[in-house]
Amino acid sequence: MQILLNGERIVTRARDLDELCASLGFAGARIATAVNGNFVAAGRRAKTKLTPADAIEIVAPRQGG
Amino acid sequence: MQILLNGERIVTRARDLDELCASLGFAGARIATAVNGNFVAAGRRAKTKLTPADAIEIVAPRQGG
Amino acid sequence: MQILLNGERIVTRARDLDELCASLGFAGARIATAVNGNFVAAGRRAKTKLTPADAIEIVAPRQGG
Amino acid sequence: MQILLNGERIVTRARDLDELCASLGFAGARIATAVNGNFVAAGRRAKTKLTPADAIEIVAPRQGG
Amino acid sequence: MLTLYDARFASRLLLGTAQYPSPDTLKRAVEAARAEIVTVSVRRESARARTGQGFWQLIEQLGCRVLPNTAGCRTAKEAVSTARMARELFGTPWIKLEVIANDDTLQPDLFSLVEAANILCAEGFEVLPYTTEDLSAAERLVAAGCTVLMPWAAPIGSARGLINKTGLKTLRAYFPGVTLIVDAGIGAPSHAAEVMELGYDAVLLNTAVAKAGDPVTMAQAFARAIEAGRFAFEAGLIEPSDMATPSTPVAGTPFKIDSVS
Amino acid sequence: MLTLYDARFASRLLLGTAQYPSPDTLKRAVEAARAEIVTVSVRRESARARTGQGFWQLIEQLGCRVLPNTAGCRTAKEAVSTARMARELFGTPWIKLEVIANDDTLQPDLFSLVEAANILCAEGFEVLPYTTEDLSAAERLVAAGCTVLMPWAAPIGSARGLINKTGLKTLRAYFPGVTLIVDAGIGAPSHAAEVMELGYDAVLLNTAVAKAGDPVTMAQAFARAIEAGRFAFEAGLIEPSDMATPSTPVAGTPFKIDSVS
Amino acid sequence: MLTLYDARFASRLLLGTAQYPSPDTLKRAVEAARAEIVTVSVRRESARARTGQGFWQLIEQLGCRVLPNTAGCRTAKEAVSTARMARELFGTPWIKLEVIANDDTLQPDLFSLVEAANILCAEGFEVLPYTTEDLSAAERLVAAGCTVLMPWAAPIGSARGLINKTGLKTLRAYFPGVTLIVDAGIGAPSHAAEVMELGYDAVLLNTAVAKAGDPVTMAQAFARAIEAGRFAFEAGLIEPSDMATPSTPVAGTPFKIDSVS
Amino acid sequence: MLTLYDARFASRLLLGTAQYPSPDTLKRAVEAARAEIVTVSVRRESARARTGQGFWQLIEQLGCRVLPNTAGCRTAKEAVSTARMARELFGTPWIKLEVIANDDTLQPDLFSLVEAANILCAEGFEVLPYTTEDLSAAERLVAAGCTVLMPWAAPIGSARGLINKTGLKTLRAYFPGVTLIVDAGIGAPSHAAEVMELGYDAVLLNTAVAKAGDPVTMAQAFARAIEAGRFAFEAGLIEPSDMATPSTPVAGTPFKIDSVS
Repeated sequence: MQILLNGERIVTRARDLDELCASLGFAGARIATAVNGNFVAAGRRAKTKLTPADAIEIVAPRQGG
Repeated sequence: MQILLNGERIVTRARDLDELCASLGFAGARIATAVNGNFVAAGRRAKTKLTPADAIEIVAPRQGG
Repeated sequence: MQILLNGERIVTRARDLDELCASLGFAGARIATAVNGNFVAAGRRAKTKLTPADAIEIVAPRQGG
Repeated sequence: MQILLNGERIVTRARDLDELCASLGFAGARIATAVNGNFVAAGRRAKTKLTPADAIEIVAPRQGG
Repeated sequence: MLTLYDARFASRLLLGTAQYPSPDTLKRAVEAARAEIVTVSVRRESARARTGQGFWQLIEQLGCRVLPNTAGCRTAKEAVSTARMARELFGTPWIKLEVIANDDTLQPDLFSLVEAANILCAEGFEVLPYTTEDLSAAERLVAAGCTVLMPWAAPIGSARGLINKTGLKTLRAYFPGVTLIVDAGIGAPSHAAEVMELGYDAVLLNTAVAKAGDPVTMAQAFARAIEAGRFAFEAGLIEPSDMATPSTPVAGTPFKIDSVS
Repeated sequence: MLTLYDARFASRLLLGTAQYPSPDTLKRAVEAARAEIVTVSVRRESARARTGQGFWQLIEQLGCRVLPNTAGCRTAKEAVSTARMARELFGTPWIKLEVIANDDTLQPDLFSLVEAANILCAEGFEVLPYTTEDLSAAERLVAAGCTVLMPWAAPIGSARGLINKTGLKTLRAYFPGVTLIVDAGIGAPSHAAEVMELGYDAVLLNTAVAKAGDPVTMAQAFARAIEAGRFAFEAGLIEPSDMATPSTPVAGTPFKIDSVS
Repeated sequence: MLTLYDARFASRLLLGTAQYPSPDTLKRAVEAARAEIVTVSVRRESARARTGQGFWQLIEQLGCRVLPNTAGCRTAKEAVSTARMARELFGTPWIKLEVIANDDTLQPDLFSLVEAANILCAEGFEVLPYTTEDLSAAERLVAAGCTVLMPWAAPIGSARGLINKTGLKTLRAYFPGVTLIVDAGIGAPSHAAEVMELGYDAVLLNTAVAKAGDPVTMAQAFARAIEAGRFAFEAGLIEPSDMATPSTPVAGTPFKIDSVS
Repeated sequence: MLTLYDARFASRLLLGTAQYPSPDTLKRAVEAARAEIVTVSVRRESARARTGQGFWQLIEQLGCRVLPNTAGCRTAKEAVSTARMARELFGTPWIKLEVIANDDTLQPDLFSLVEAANILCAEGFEVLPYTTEDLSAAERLVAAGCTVLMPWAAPIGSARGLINKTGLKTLRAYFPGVTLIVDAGIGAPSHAAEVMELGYDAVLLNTAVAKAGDPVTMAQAFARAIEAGRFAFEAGLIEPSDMATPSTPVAGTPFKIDSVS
């Protein structure tokens, strides 16, 4: 299935958001997620099924002013 | 009937806004009117019945910056 | 003899500046002196004769900005 | 004789300032003159003998702010 | 020419009509200013005093186009009703839309302003909103349909001039196609000239003229300053520099010997 | 009327003649400015080029009174000699006395300036000294016999406007009877208006007009700004305030219920 | 003590973490500033680079409380989602709420800001909104539940200092009970001191420290300036005056004869 | 380190001793400021009151080096005699040389100042002249032998801060090797920081501390502001810019779709 991850098209076999994060090596990492512009809490990732063309954001802490 | 005219309580026998304006000598005067915060066009004054405690505004041109 | 001491007329019997200072209780005090607009060093006070109408300044430390 | 005219070395046969001006075609021109830093009025040019190394200024109107 | 919606004007000075020592002074000030537009308000009419009827005659004599305001309104609703009354009263679609956030600063309430502008533009009003230099409000006012914006220079009647010149400059740069009029806070002709030098299209004034020692002369002063600023904008100002540069030519300076060869 | 020694002028704008794109532009700018006085300088004349002879004809066509300067002089002696040459050259007792402290700022050297002013006043010159806002120099220039002082607003050609407005105000207050002309640093008509609003008698300009995109229009802009500032000074400006004050009357504002009795 | 919602801090300097030449410089700058709060952002994490994971370790070493921002958001929706991600990521209810009107000025979009603040406050966030000096926006933000406001001094990164000091003063006067922090536009310690002298509660800085020649020393400079300004506010500044007043006593000045009786 | 002639000091704040509510406040303010130098004056001593004798004891307790002034002098002669008395009285070659042009502005009389400086330098005094930002006076003072100059920021006691920042900047640029101390006109710590950011070597203050609501806290405020400004000068300030620049990185901003390939 093709999705948009952080603005870039990728192909994934993950069925839900949790699997996607794990497949990217983010298990245990300090990240937060959103699907199609809406925040998805860590506890709800496994319940969040992916659909083709979903726009996924996986974010982490960064420098800021 | 007691109404509020330009913020002051008055007693009037006028039944509609047109009569009220006439009774105040404003027939033919350059005025505009509102009832309970809403503008009432000149052509609709006769159709605008007065109800006790109505808040009537009768305004005219004045200096402005 | 009448002199001007710090802008005020006084009468003194002192014949020189050193005597004047002593007569005012300034012996040993932290003061500096001028006669007729010119500085007179401490060591020259005894040699500085007074003349009627001399303008004497006796000054001391004071607050300043 | 070598002189300094307006900051440049020139050789002239003129014996006085008036001759120098004339030799340069300035007869009748709107000019003013100075020799060695001092103004020389028009009427005194003929009386002003030139000496080798004299610094002559011949000036005219110019734009100014 | 100044363009306000589809009308065009030679004068770039809009004059308020309040606070003059006498009606005659107002008249002469308007003439001296060569103003073509004057601002007016809508106020309660007393059956006895009939003040507004007399004032209307004065306005008619001025021969100017009137720009009614909604001065003193504190909510969008009040401003909208006032605007509607003004349209009937003065027979003009123009409205100087003013919604005030508080009495101490008389700052525009940007939120109620945008709300009212949306309603009035939709009703066919030609809205001239009294606003600040804020870009996010400006964007929404333009989106509502305003083709004229009237930012303040400083609080009404304060006479302080351009308290945020940077903000006014930025607004001008962001809205090159919008007619921008500085309204409020101008105290001196030099302020008005400064505004016009920034490329603003016009200036709206009241207190600085009406309360001057001699309002008629002051009206003339502002008229010339505004022309001056406009001419300067059109002519192209020189850039300020940190360094001095001689105006008189340096070449040929007498008594200099450094050119000796 | 502007009074310079015993001469009087309707125009309060003195214009420099340098840096224009062409002689014709200079001419039209002087006309547009309605200037009655122009500044000129004294420079070395080349026998071949005879530049000054041509320039003189141009100046005669302008029909203005000329004010020669001593631009570029670094010592009192140079300035005095230059002034004497200028007097003969232009047939005027007027001299814009300029002695410069250094090339980067073109700041007046106040000490040499006072020295030269003393010599020239004693010789009957009518000295218009280019000075700063410094009061101690002003006192000595007035004591020397100057009845006109020409403080800078900012360094020559910098176009920065009034960098020390407080100082200029104080100078005006201290010398109410002296003709004060701001000379140097003016970049925009708003600066000129501001100077005039302070009660200054005139403005002397060059670069801001000559180097403008369109010098002729800019000359006109400055002329109007200076009139504007003068009118404002005469009419009496309102005082700035920290608070806002409504211009439109508050009494009679529609929809207010606080007056219910 | 600085109060932010129910937390209290000795330091009144909040420091950004971006743009430092190295992580080590950031660390030393935070120490030199004695900052107790640092701002951070939320950015896309690459599976390869895992930049954010490393940055998080750095932040933990700083021992500061973190204030995440919504920098770069252009709509209320984006800002709200970013805030929710930040809350989970950093485990804090604090959010520096930033909704930008355009890229050139990075001015807050006041309308979207208020919209987002209403949503986030309702969700229990402790919102620190990046706003302007606008009073009508401030009123709505406070009504939404913000007890801290963070107006700009000038555009982000511009280093221009207080471009509208009057506006900042008025905001302080209008919201005496709200914690006010100047965020953005501060370029020099003197700017920070000026803000604090106005009675502002704190200053949030980033570029002026991070891009300084020596960020660590500059951090120290700002820390002292902010203390200086706060002390001055508490101690009570003297009022400026137009006139000079001698500091040294006049009485007893030597050589004066006017006291001769 | 601050260098004044051949002495060196850690503190860059020189404090005046006049106008404090009590001697004890003065003492505590000097301590809080960590001042190493205090200014004093020379005044007529009354045989009865002997005020100066008591003041001297207070000064001795402060443990500071004293800098006597010639405050109130109106002529070079008065200033020279006062300086000579001060040298004997305080046992120091230092003199803060002050010759005043008039009582309203307390502006230095540059001409008398230079005259007195020439005499005193020749007599071995170490002259710290109270001057203005004028370059031509500065040149003559340096030529006279002054290695320290003390320009005003604004009139004494006016608390207005840097009324001619451009002039102070230029002075700094022109005399890189001279110790420059701003003396007079500083009203707030932010002013002092601003002066130091320009690269000035020190600040001399009196009224702003002594007449503050709480002089001791204000002394501390100024001390920190001066350190802040010095650190900032040494660390290298960022340049102001007309444009905004994001501090938070733009790359990786969530929800952006423009990077979709």
